[in-house]
Amino acid sequence: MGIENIYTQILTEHNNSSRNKHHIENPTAVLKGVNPSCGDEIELELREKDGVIEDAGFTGIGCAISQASASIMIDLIKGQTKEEALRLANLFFGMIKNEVTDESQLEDLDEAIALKDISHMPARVKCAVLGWHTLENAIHGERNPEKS
Amino acid sequence: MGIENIYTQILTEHNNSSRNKHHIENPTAVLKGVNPSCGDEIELELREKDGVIEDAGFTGIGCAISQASASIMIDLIKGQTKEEALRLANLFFGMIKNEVTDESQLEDLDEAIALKDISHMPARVKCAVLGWHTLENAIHGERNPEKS
Amino acid sequence: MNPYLNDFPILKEEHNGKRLVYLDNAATTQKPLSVIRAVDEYYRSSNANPHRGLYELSIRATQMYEDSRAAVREFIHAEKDCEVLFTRNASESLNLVAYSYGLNFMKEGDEIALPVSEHHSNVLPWQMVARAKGAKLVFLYPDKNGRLPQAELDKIGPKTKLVAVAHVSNVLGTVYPVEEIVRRAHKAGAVVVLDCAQSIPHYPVDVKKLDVDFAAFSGHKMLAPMGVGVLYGKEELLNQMPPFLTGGEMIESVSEQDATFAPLPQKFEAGTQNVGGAVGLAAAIDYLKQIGYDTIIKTEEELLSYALDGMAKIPHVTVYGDTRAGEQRCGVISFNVDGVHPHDVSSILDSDGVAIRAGHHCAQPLMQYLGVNATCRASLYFYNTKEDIDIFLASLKKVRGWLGLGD
Amino acid sequence: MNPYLNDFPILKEEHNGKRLVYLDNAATTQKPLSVIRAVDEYYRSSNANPHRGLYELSIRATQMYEDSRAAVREFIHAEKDCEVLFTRNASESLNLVAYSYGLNFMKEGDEIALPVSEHHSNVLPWQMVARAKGAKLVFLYPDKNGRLPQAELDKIGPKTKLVAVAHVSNVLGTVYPVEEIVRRAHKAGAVVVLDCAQSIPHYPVDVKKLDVDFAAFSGHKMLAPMGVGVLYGKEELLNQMPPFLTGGEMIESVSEQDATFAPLPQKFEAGTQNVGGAVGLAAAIDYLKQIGYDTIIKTEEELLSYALDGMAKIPHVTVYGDTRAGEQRCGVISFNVDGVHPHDVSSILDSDGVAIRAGHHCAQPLMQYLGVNATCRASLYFYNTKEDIDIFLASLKKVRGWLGLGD
Ligand SMILES: Cc1ncc(COP(=O)(O)O)c(C=O)c1O
Ligand SMILES: Cc1ncc(COP(=O)(O)O)c(C=O)c1O
Repeated sequence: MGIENIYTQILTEHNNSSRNKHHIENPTAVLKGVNPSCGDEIELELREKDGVIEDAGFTGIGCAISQASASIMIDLIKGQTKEEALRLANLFFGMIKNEVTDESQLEDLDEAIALKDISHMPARVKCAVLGWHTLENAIHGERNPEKS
Repeated sequence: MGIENIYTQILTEHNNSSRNKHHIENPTAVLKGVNPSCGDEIELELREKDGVIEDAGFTGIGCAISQASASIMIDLIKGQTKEEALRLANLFFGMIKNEVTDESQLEDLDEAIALKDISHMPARVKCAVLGWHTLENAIHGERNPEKS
Repeated sequence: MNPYLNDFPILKEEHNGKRLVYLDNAATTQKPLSVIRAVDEYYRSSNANPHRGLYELSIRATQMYEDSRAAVREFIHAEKDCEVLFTRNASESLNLVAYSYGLNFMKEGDEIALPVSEHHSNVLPWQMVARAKGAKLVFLYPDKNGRLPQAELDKIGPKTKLVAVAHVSNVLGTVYPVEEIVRRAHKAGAVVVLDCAQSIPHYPVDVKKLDVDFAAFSGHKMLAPMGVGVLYGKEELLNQMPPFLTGGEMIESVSEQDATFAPLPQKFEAGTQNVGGAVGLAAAIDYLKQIGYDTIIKTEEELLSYALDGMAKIPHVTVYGDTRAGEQRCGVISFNVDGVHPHDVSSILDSDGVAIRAGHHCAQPLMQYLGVNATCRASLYFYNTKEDIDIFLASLKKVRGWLGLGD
Repeated sequence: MNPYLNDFPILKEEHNGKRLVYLDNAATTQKPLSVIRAVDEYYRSSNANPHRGLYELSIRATQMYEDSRAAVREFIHAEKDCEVLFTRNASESLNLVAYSYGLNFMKEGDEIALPVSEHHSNVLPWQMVARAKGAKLVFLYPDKNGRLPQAELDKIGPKTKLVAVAHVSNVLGTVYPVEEIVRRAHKAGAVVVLDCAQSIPHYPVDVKKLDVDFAAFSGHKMLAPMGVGVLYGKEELLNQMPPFLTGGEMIESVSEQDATFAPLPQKFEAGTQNVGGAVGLAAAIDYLKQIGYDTIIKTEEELLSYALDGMAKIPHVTVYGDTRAGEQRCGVISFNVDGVHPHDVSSILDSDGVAIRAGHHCAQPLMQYLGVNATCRASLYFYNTKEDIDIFLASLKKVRGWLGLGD
C-alpha cells in the first residue's frame, strides 16, 4: 500500500471538482451522514421517481476520500433503480472489506475501483463508505430527524 | 518477625481470659470501633468521674490480637486520668508505627509491649490499634450514633 | 511436577525459605508469562491511543483493542462484538448497569431479587437503585448446603424487575442454577444481571445459552492484568440505555449545550481505553483455551475433594456450605477453626507460606445470615497441586496450638 | 544522538523502512522501559489483591499500591494521601466529580463556567449535571491567541458554583491562568475542577499552590500505562461527597438494606484496584523526576519554536491559537493546510512515518467556535528531536502536491 495508489488522478479530480457537490431540485430524500470519529459530515439529496434515482447531489465537508467517493457514487447511481443502487453499494462494501477481490465482479463499480486500496487502510475505510452508507440508509427510508 | 513473637503467652492469656470483656455498671461513654477491612468490632464502655477513668470494659468479636490488645489496654487505663490514657494511647501508636523504639520510653506500656512486633505485620496493625483508637475517640467525646 | 510452574514465576519463588502456596485465587489469580509478555510487547511496539489516530501505529492499537473485544465475544459466546464493553473491573460493570439501566428503567415498587450471598459489588449498586427509585430489595436465602430452595426462587415474581445473581458464590463456591433463574425472571418480565466474576475463570460461560441480559466479570480473576473488566449486555438493552460515563470517544457530535452519542460499544467507553489491559485479557483467554476448561474443572475437582477430605479429619474445623466436591460446587472453601479468629488463622498459615483470606469476603449480608463475623477462605486454581493442599492442611492442624488451645 | 532513544524502544524501530516520528503525544505518550519493567516485575513477583489479604504477598501489593499513592501525592503537592484517588483515566475522574459533587451540591439556576476549548471529557459530564439539576453552562471564549480575555473571566460571577478548566488546552496548547481563575471562583463561592491531563506531562502541577478543589489526569499521557488515572480532591470536599461507584473495598459495613462507607480514599475506590497500573504510574513519576521538568520545558520550547518557525515558512499552512512559542504556550500545534482535509494530511504524513492526529480532538465546541470542522495536530514531548521536526516539515511541504494543488 502506498499513498500513491490512493491519491490517484480520479480521486484528485473528483475531490477538486464540484460536479456533484450541490443541492438538487425537489429532493424526495435528504439524509445526513456523519463519521463521528473524525467529524466528516455529508448530506445526501436524492430525487426518486417510480423507483428510479433521477437526480442526486451532496453537500458537506470531508476528506478527499469521502468527498471523491461520494461524488463517484453519484455518477454511478444516477438513473439507476433503487435496487441497482443497493446492489452497487453492497459491491462497494465488499470491495472495501476486501471480501470481493475478483476484478471482473468489480467491473460495475467503474471509477470507484480506484478506492480499492482503501481496504488496506482501516482508518480511512469509514471515509470511503460514508456516502454509500448514507445512500443505503436513505433508500431504506431513513430521513433527517426533525429539529427539536 | 515470626509468629512466635506475636502469639506470646501474654496475648494468649488475654485472648482466652474474659477479665475485661464484659459490660460495666453505669457507663458514661459507650463507643463502637470497627475495623472494616476485616469485620472486627469491639464496643468499649468507660465510666469516667472527675476526669478519671473509674472502670472500663469491652465486648465484641475480633482476632486474638485485637481482643488481647483491648484487654491489656483496659488493665493499663483503669484508674488513670483521661490525659494519661491519651498519652498512653499515643505512646502505643508510636510503638506500633515503629516511631518510638526506645525501650525505656515504652516502659509505661507494660504488658502492651508484647505487641511491639506487630509493627512488622502491617496487615495486623489495625487489629492492634482498634481498641486504642476507640478509646481515643471516646475520650474526645465521640458516642455511638442514635439508632435511626 | 507441577506442569504450570514454568508459566507462573511467582509460584516458584521462595520467600523466607518457603515456597508460596497461593490459595487466594478467588481474590485474584496469578498471571502466566504469556500474559505478562503480551502486555509488555504491546507497550514496546504498538502503543498508541486507539480509535483516534489515522496513522499506522494507532490503527494497529485499534486493531489489537478490537481483536481483544472479538476474543472476549467468542469466549463468552456473545452474538456481536458491540455487546462486549470493556470496563475497569466487575464492580464498574455492575455499577454501569445500575446507573444506566437501574436508574432509568426501574420505578417505585419494583423488586430487585438477589441471593443474600452476593458480593458487595452486586449488592450496593442495587441498594443505590432501590433508594433512588423506591424499589425494593428481595433477598433469596440458601439452605445449609448453599443451594437456593425452590421456595426461595419463588420470590422471583410479577413485581420482580431485575434479578442480580452470581454464577458462583465467592464464599461458598455454590454454582447457582442460572438457567432456571433466567427462566423465572424472563417469565416475570425481569432482566437478569449475571455476576460471573467467580465462574468464568473455572467454568465455560455461554451468555447466549444462559440467555442472561447482562454479565459482568474481571480480567484479574482469570489470569489477566488488573484494570480491565467486561460487561456483556444484550444489544437491544444497551441500545435503549443512556450512556453512563461521558467524555471523549463515546460521542457522535457535541455542541455547547448538547451531545449525541456514538453507537455501541463506544457509547459506553468514555475516555482513553486500557488497550494494554484488553490485550492482556485476550492473551489470558488464549492461555485458558490452551489448557481447556475440561482440564481445569477436573484438576480443581480433585484438589477440592482432597482438601475437603483432609479438612474433615482436622478437629475443630467447620466448613460452610456444601462439604463435598461435586458439579454444583466450585473450589472455594470457607471455614472456621473453633476458638480462633480467622485473622489469626491467616497469619499463622502465612508464616508457613500459605496465602488464604480471612474476613467477610465482601459478603457481609451472607456473614450475618450464617451468623459469623468472618471466615477463612481457601480458593483453588488449576495451578495448585496436592502438595499445596498438604502444606495447607499441615499448617491448619497447628493453628489451635499456637493459641494455647487443645486438640 | 537522542539521549532518550534507548529508553523508548518503539522510537527506534523501523516500519516500512521508516523510523517512527511520533507527534501524537497529547493523545498518549510512549512508555519508557523503566515503566514497562516495573509493571512486569510487579506481576512476576508481587501480584495480589491489595487491602484484602493478611498474608505477606497481599501486604506487599497493598504497600506498593499505597506507596504509589504517596508518590502521586508528593508529585502534585497534595497535603494528604487520602486526597489522591486512583481512577481508570481522566474521564472517569471528571465523571466522579460530576456524579458525586455535581449531582449533589448543585441546584437549579447555578452556573457552571468553562472555556469553550474544554475536552469533551470536561464538557459532557457538566452537560449531564446541568440537565439533571437545571443548572446552566456558561462558556468562556478565548481570543485569537487562545487567551481568555478579562471580560470572559468576568463571567465567573455570583451564580457560578463550579468552574471546569483545563490547565493546558489539548488543541491550542494555551496555558490557562489557573491561579486567577481560582481566585475569582473562590470569591464567587465556586469550586474549581482542574483538568491537568495536558499539563502534568509537561509542567509541574502544585494543587496546593494553585488551590484548586479537584484535579484530574491520566497516567497514559505521562509515560504510565493505560488504565490508571487520578482524581485529586480536597479532603473536606471528598468527605462531604457520597460515593460514586460502590462495591467491594469501599465499605465500612453492609447490611441487607443499607451500608456505611470506608474513610477516604477507599470510599471512592470500588472493587479490585489496578495495582499494576498504579505501580507503573509511580515508575513514570520517578522517570519524570529524573529528567526534571526544567529539561522537559526547555526541550519542548526549543522544539516548538523550531516547528512553528518552519511551519510559518510553508505556504497555505494556518496555525490556530498563538503562533509563537512562549511561557503561556505548550507544545501542541493545531493547524490546517488550505484545500486539504486534515485526514488527508494525516494519511500523507503517515506515509512518511510521521504520526499526527486529525479530527476534532474531542473538542467540537471549540471547532465550532473556530469555524472549522477539524484540524491537524502535532504534539511534542521531550523525547522528540529537531530531526523529527525536520521530517515532519518536509512531509508537510509535499501535502498539497499529492492532491494536485499548487504551491
Ligand atoms: C485536556 C484533556 N482532558 C481530558 C482528556 C481525557 O483523558 P482520557 O481519555 O485519558 O480519559 C484528554 C485526553 O484525551 C485531554 O487532552
Ligand atoms: C462474585 C464476585 N463479584 C464481583 C467481584 C468484584 O470484582 P472486582 O473487585 O474485580 O470488581 C468479586 C471479586 O472480588 C467477586 O468475587
